[in-house]
Amino acid sequence: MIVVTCPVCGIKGDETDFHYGGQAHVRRPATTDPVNITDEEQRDYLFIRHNPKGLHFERWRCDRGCGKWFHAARDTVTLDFKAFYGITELPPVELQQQAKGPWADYFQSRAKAR
Amino acid sequence: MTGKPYRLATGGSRIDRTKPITFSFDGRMLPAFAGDTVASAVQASGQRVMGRSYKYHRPRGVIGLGSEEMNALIGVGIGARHEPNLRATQIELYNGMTTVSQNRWPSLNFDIGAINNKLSRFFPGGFYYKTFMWPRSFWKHVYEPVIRHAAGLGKAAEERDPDSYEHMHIHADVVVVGGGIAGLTAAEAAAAGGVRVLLIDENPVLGGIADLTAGKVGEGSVADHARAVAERLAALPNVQILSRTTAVGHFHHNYMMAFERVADHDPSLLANGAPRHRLWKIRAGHIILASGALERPIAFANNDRPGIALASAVRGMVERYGVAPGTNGVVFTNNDDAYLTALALRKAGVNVRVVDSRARPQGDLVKLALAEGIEVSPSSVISKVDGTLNVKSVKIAAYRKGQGRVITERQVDCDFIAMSGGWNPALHLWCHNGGKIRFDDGLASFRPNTHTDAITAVGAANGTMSVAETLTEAVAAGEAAAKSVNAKAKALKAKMPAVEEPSRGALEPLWFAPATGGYNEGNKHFIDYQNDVTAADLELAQREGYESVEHTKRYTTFGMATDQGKTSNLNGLGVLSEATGKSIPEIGVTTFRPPYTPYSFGAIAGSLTKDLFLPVRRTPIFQWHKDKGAVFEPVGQWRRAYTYPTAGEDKHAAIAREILAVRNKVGLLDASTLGKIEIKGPDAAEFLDRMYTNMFSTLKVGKCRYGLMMNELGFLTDDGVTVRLADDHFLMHTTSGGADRIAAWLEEWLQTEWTHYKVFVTPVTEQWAQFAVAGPRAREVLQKLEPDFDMSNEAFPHMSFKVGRLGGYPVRVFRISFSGEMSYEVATPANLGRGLWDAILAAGEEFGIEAYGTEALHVLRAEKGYIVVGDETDGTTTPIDVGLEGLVSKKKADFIGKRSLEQSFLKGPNRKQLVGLLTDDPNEVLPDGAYAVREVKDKPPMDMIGQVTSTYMSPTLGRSIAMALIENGRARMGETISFPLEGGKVVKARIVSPVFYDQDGGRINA
Amino acid sequence: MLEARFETPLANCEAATGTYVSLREIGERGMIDLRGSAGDKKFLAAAKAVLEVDLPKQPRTSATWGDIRVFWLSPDQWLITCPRARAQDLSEALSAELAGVHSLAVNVSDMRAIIRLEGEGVREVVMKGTSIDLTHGDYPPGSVRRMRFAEIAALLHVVEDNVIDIYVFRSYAHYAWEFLRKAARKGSEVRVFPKAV
Amino acid sequence: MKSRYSVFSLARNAFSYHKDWERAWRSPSPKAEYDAVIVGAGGHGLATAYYLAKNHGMTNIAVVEKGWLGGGNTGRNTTIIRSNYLQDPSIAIYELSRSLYENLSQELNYNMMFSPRGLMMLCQTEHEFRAMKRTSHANRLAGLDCRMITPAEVKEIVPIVNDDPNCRYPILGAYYQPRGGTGRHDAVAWGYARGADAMGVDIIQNCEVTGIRREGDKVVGLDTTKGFIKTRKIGVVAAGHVSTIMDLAGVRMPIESMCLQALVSEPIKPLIDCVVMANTVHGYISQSDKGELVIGGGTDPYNNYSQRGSFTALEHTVTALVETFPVISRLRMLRQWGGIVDMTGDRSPILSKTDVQGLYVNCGWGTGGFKAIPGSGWVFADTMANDRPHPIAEPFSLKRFTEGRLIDESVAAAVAH
Ligand SMILES: Cc1cc2nc3c(=O)[nH]c(=O)nc-3n(C[C@H](O)[C@H](O)[C@H](O)COP(=O)(O)OP(=O)(O)OC[C@H]3O[C@@H](n4cnc5c(N)ncnc54)[C@H](O)[C@@H]3O)c2cc1C
Ligand SMILES: NC(=O)c1ccc[n+]([C@@H]2O[C@H](COP(=O)([O-])OP(=O)(O)OC[C@H]3O[C@@H](n4cnc5c(N)ncnc54)[C@H](O)[C@@H]3O)[C@@H](O)[C@H]2O)c1
Ligand SMILES: Cc1cc2nc3c(=O)[nH]c(=O)nc-3n(C[C@H](O)[C@H](O)[C@H](O)COP(=O)(O)O)c2cc1C
Ligand SMILES: [Zn+2]
Repeated sequence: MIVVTCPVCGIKGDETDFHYGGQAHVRRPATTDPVNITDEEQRDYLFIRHNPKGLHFERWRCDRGCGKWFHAARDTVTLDFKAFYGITELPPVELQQQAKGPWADYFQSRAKAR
Repeated sequence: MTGKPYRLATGGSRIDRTKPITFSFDGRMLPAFAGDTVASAVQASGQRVMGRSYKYHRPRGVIGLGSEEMNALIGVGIGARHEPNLRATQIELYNGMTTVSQNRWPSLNFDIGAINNKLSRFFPGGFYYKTFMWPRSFWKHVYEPVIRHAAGLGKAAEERDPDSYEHMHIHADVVVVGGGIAGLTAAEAAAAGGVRVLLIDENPVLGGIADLTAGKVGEGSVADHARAVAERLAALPNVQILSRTTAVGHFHHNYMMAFERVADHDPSLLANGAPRHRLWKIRAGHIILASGALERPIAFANNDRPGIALASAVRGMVERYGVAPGTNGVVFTNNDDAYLTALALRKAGVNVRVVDSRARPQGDLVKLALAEGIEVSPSSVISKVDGTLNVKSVKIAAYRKGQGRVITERQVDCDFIAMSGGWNPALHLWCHNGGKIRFDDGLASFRPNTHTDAITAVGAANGTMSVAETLTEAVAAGEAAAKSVNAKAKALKAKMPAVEEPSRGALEPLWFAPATGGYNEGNKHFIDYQNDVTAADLELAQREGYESVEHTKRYTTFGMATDQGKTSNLNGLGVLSEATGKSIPEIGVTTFRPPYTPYSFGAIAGSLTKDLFLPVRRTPIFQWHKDKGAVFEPVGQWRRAYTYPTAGEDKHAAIAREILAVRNKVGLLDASTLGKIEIKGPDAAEFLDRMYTNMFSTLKVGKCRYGLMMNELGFLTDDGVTVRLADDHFLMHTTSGGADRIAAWLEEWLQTEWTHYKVFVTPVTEQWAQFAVAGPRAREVLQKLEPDFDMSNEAFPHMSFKVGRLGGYPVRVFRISFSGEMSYEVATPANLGRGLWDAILAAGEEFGIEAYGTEALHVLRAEKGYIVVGDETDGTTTPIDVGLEGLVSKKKADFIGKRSLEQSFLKGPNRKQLVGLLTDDPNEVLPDGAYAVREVKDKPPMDMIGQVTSTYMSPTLGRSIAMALIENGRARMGETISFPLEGGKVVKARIVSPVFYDQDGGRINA
Repeated sequence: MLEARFETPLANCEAATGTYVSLREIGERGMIDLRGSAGDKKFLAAAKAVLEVDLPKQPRTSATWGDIRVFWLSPDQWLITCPRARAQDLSEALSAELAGVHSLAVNVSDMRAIIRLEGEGVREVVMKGTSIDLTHGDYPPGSVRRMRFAEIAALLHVVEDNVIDIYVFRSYAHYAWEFLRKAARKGSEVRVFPKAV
Repeated sequence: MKSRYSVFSLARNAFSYHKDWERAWRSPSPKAEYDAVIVGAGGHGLATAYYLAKNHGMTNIAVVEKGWLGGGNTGRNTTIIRSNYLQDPSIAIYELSRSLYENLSQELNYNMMFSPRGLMMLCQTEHEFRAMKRTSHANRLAGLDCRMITPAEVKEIVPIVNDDPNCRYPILGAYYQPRGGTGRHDAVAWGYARGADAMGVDIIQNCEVTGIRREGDKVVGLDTTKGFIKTRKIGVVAAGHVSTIMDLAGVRMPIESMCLQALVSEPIKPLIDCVVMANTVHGYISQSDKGELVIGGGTDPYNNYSQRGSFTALEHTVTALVETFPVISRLRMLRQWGGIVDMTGDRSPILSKTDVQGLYVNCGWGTGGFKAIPGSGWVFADTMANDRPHPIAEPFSLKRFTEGRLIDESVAAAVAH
């Protein structure tokens, strides 16, 4: 039973007061470009997941509290949370830099896009 | 010694000799004193054998002092209250307790299964992997049943447990596990810092083994000191003490489970309302592990005979319970601690000698023993034990480290043995959540190293075996823990009492005491007593290539018994180390897993059983349904009325009656479970266009529209009618099971994807009681209830709604229909629901109104070809599959699931499509879920082309009807297909439109 | 005229006898669910105009004015409690006052059941069903919090030190009631740091 | 060939105090090059190696394992074996497996205690009852020996079941596979390891894969903690760790790793002689030959590589089982543990070639792949040997996620394991 902190209402509680929402920062292609999505893009969106052993970025909902979604950075081995941040935000820069593998690629491409 | 063979005349700090009690053991009534355990009282009675081992059925007696006991497993209680496999050393006796020994037949002292022991040579570790394979069928029919019967220890209770259990949450700044001097001291130091301290100990009395520890603290004994600290703690407002409570597991984020035996020692508490067990769910700021150390046995030949116990346990028997282990004993040791036992025995008047494997034992305690005239044989081991049900004599042999077999032996008569191979810190909780450990050569054992959680170990649990060092270390740990949770915590200013304790000579590891004859030839050196794993078995596993310690464990089952190798694991590693030449750390330990000691499933379930097992949701009409004798059906967490049989009526007749009432007169359905969600905001309409497959922005205010929802995979997940209350305000209905899921779904999209939409979503399911009034007389019934709105078909057509009143009842009325009849869904605030329900029934009486249940509803809708999400769909079904292509917008650029419908398989040929079926024989009702085949064959396999999704006898049509998903079904109208059923029968049915009744919808619009 | 008949969610429950804290249903309270943005000044002003009290902006707090009490539920959601008779008018007044402001006020007076626990040890009774620490100063009178309670969702309101109201969805009322009856049963008393103040 | 195990060899060895038994498998150092390398010595990896050698004559192969063979999920599962799935592709592979299990002890000369004691899936809601009826029709026509049974029959087979018609989820019936059951998990790994080793397969333990080398779109070898190994065929069969390995090759997977928990009770005398799955309330139970109740529960909801689960998942399972089998309330939990399971988007496995030439993947068995070990090894070996999907493997290819050709048993029949 891990302890989650909601960055919106500040409650700190057992995981059962929250709802896990899977990988963070998955973009829904149809929202921006409903017409030109390839089957592969749709597959990536629906199924392909970052699944790192170590630092991971994910979504949670303050299910039994304020009801708001938020982001978290968590180590999938120790299960320690490294940060909680807003649902429309990117993780703190130092965590982006610590990210490995596909996550590192992702944050780099986001940085480049900006 | 008193008249009872083994009870000493004096002594026994735990027992109250003024309170004699009796209990039964294997049917015999035995005397005891209040404060005795089953172990002490049975031993006092002169009975040594207390159980039989797992595989060889060897007789076994008590070995340990507390929760480490692995041999003396006892069943307690009778009938529904029987509990197997309890450790005799932990069972606190009360007057009248019933106890039984286990795993023996016909009796403890004479057990047929012991033949296995004679044959043990044929049963080495892992032998079953090599045999029992021929003939093939024998495994299932002969070998396995025999093995199963022989295996297992005690028996389960015979009936449902009558006792109750509960959970309790607690948060503490500092949690101290263990109430020995280490834990007590650490708790006091932490408490001085003003933080909340929770102290947990599994025993009924605090102090750990202070009473069995040599030395003086201040003016008194170690035990006196422990008692004084315990008393001070008990008075502190920021300290809570849980005794009889075992910390069973340590989990992520300093979560700890502790298992409290509230009433096991006193069943009268149960009658007064106490739970039998309570599970504490603890969230700790910092944990101090002061769980002490566990003494380890020594592997010598036949080291499992009844009458052989750990030295500390023997000491405990004498000092705590005034029970002598025998009259003439041998203490076998490789360390100084066991000399305390020799001294205690001598003091109690028991004859004793010491066999020490070390060449030059020389600590203070050794000197004291010698001074007391106790014979000490250095450089010696026990090489053999004679006696089966009892120890009769031992052979003592000269020993040099590393020696493989002994040469000279001398026989010495004795009737018990106290052994000590050293002490292992109790690392279990340290390791449960990944704490690292390191090997300590001085201890010849592992001790805590690093941990990523806020946890520290102190005292014997940390490998600190001196009292003085324990106290210093405990104070420091307590202060640091308090500081870590509260930077302003003050330090304990009390002066450290002076400690005097005997100096200790070094321990020399002894993993295997040699015997005559070659290593492993016939002698049994038990490592894991309960699972009968010997040193030879471990060595065999290595030789056969099961090299990893994890393989050895699994191949031999070493460490897998109910004690989880508490006392034996390290000895096993020692033996493996000697067999392989690898060091113990190189071999490594097996994984420590919760629980520390087994705890009841009842405690894990807590209070959430019986009526509290998974909540039942009730509608405002629930009591009426119940009073009416409804048959209920679980729908999600709801209980819905399935049908209402009257006296003498079976379910089918009741359902048919209800259906016909709706078709011909009027029916009333409790539809309160339907999900209801208010959606409001300037972007509400656009948002709904994203959520539904069909268009909602075009819906007119005051109108209703049926909508479909898919998930992103393109599969149907929900449907329902949404009404437009105002331009920017909608009320959505969902399926009963979908209400919470859909509300969360809408929120999720709003918060995570379309964050710029201004839309609020408020679920209001429970605000409303909602009923369908359906049937040709529906309007007349409502008309009688004094509506303040125009009920006429023109003013209130199908798919529109009204807000108003029925008499004194505020209502929202939706003219929608799931039955195909003229139908009004009437919603009123839930607390008025029952009143309105009764009023409608009263008003409808003259029209023949009947309440109908969910089954009638399902038949009614099937007659009309309406789908039920979950019946016609199964999570792999698209709207197009079920013939609702018309509700999948072509105009909208995007909505949830749209893109996935383009994937080749979803668009592909040969998808299963929804059709109606009419069996050739109108009285034949196709079974639910029956499959149609392309071609009927004599025997399977047959190629399947689709399955029945709903099937009923339609009272309206007087014949059976069914809906089915059939490959290319819509192109096959008129075709007859075959359903081969069980037993060779084949039912033929014609594919038709799924709308069986009132195709033009005239009745709805009437 | 057809008169409306009123029945509370726990009308058919078994009485709570033999418990060490008292349990009873509060049936006559009105409730309004109010949505709007805490950052929207117009919204706040309109709400205040009707309720005569500022919406609380601190998580887990409540604000009181006369017989109206407002619970913070989320940055854009509040629960207003009031005498049941006033609920419909108040919610209509709110909707009217909030016209043109992005908001949603719904009368939800029937949606929840309220169970009042009273007596020495109420916090611990509740802690048999929730992992929240109610004993350590974080939950002074006036605190509110939504939580998972036993197997269900609930809202907790600390009214006074030894008085707690638990709000649960109506359909779960019997479940919550039965859970509490069992948790508060005499003989099962349990305290957390009982000597602490 | 190794000397055979039998009651006679056991007796013979008894007289020499069991000092002459041969090793069950060798402990070789890696060669410089193999014709194929399997990553992961779990049941699936070892079975793949065994069938590559036996059915396809490929004996210059290795299995590399980061820990001890069989120490992954194969060594920590609740050992349920059944084949009564709903959909054709699932039935095909699970029934192939189940039927191979029937003779596996004899074939491998290693007793894996396949015990077809029967398996029942309780129906505790109308909806579940209907779903099971549907499955029973589909299975019958596919040729499986399964049937629906009544509550009375359930009670007869498992007398301790809660038959109170007024309980929260009364039993409406069950779906019964008489030849479903359990097997000894470790023995499956060990038997395949011994069999493969006997044919010359190198099983290299304590050897972790740390890199996959590619030349263009072809694999050429792998880096391990025991050095570089050259090979042109790599089969990744690493269950919960598959993503981490495929990432090394630049192939992204539709997998999330979660912790699934199990537990055992203390051993007791025979109490339940059948495997029972209660899907509505989420609990699975059987009794092992040693007498413990073996209980499987749910996964924690979040990605997890810790091999330790939360208490919550376990609590729910135990509560459900106490309610379903009330007499277990006074029995006690002996040990709990977790395994890292590989969950795909449709909860069905992946047996597939990849876009990288010579790189094959077998994973995604999630919570239910123990029962599939023989069949999976069989068809995956065939796929690797012939560089094209075996017909039974074909529907389980990675392509299905692009085409939408999902094989979703859980949404269709609401059953895991
Ligand atoms: C608690 C639990 C209960 C279950 N119950 C059942 C059940 O009742 N019935 C059923 O059919 N299934 C069940 N399963 C599922 C089943 O156990 C698995 O699907 C199956 O064992 C998977 O086998 P595998 O060979 O694919 O994986 P594993 O046995 O996990 O083997 C994978 C191997 O790959 C190794 N590896 C990983 N990374 C590397 C690397 N970098 N280099 C080298 N080696 C590596 C691992 O160490 C591991 O040994 C259960 C699973 C769990 C966890
Ligand atoms: N060989 C030796 O010399 C030797 C060995 C052991 C102890 N000692 C002496 O005893 C002192 C040790 O005192 P200590 O306080 O460290 O140990 P202790 O054994 O006195 O106390 C530990 C207590 O923790 C309890 N406990 C263990 N695990 C528990 C769990 N999971 N849940 C609840 N309770 C649990 C035990 O039952 C015991 O009461 C040492 O300083 C030493 O002087 C010496
Ligand atoms: C079917 C099965 C039965 C088991 N029975 C026992 C048992 O009787 N005693 C025991 O200690 N562990 C038992 N275990 C658990 C193992 O000891 C071990 O916890 C599990 O295989 C996971 O490995 P790990 O704990 O080393 O990570 C059993 C495991 C399985 C899969
Ligand atoms: Zn929150």
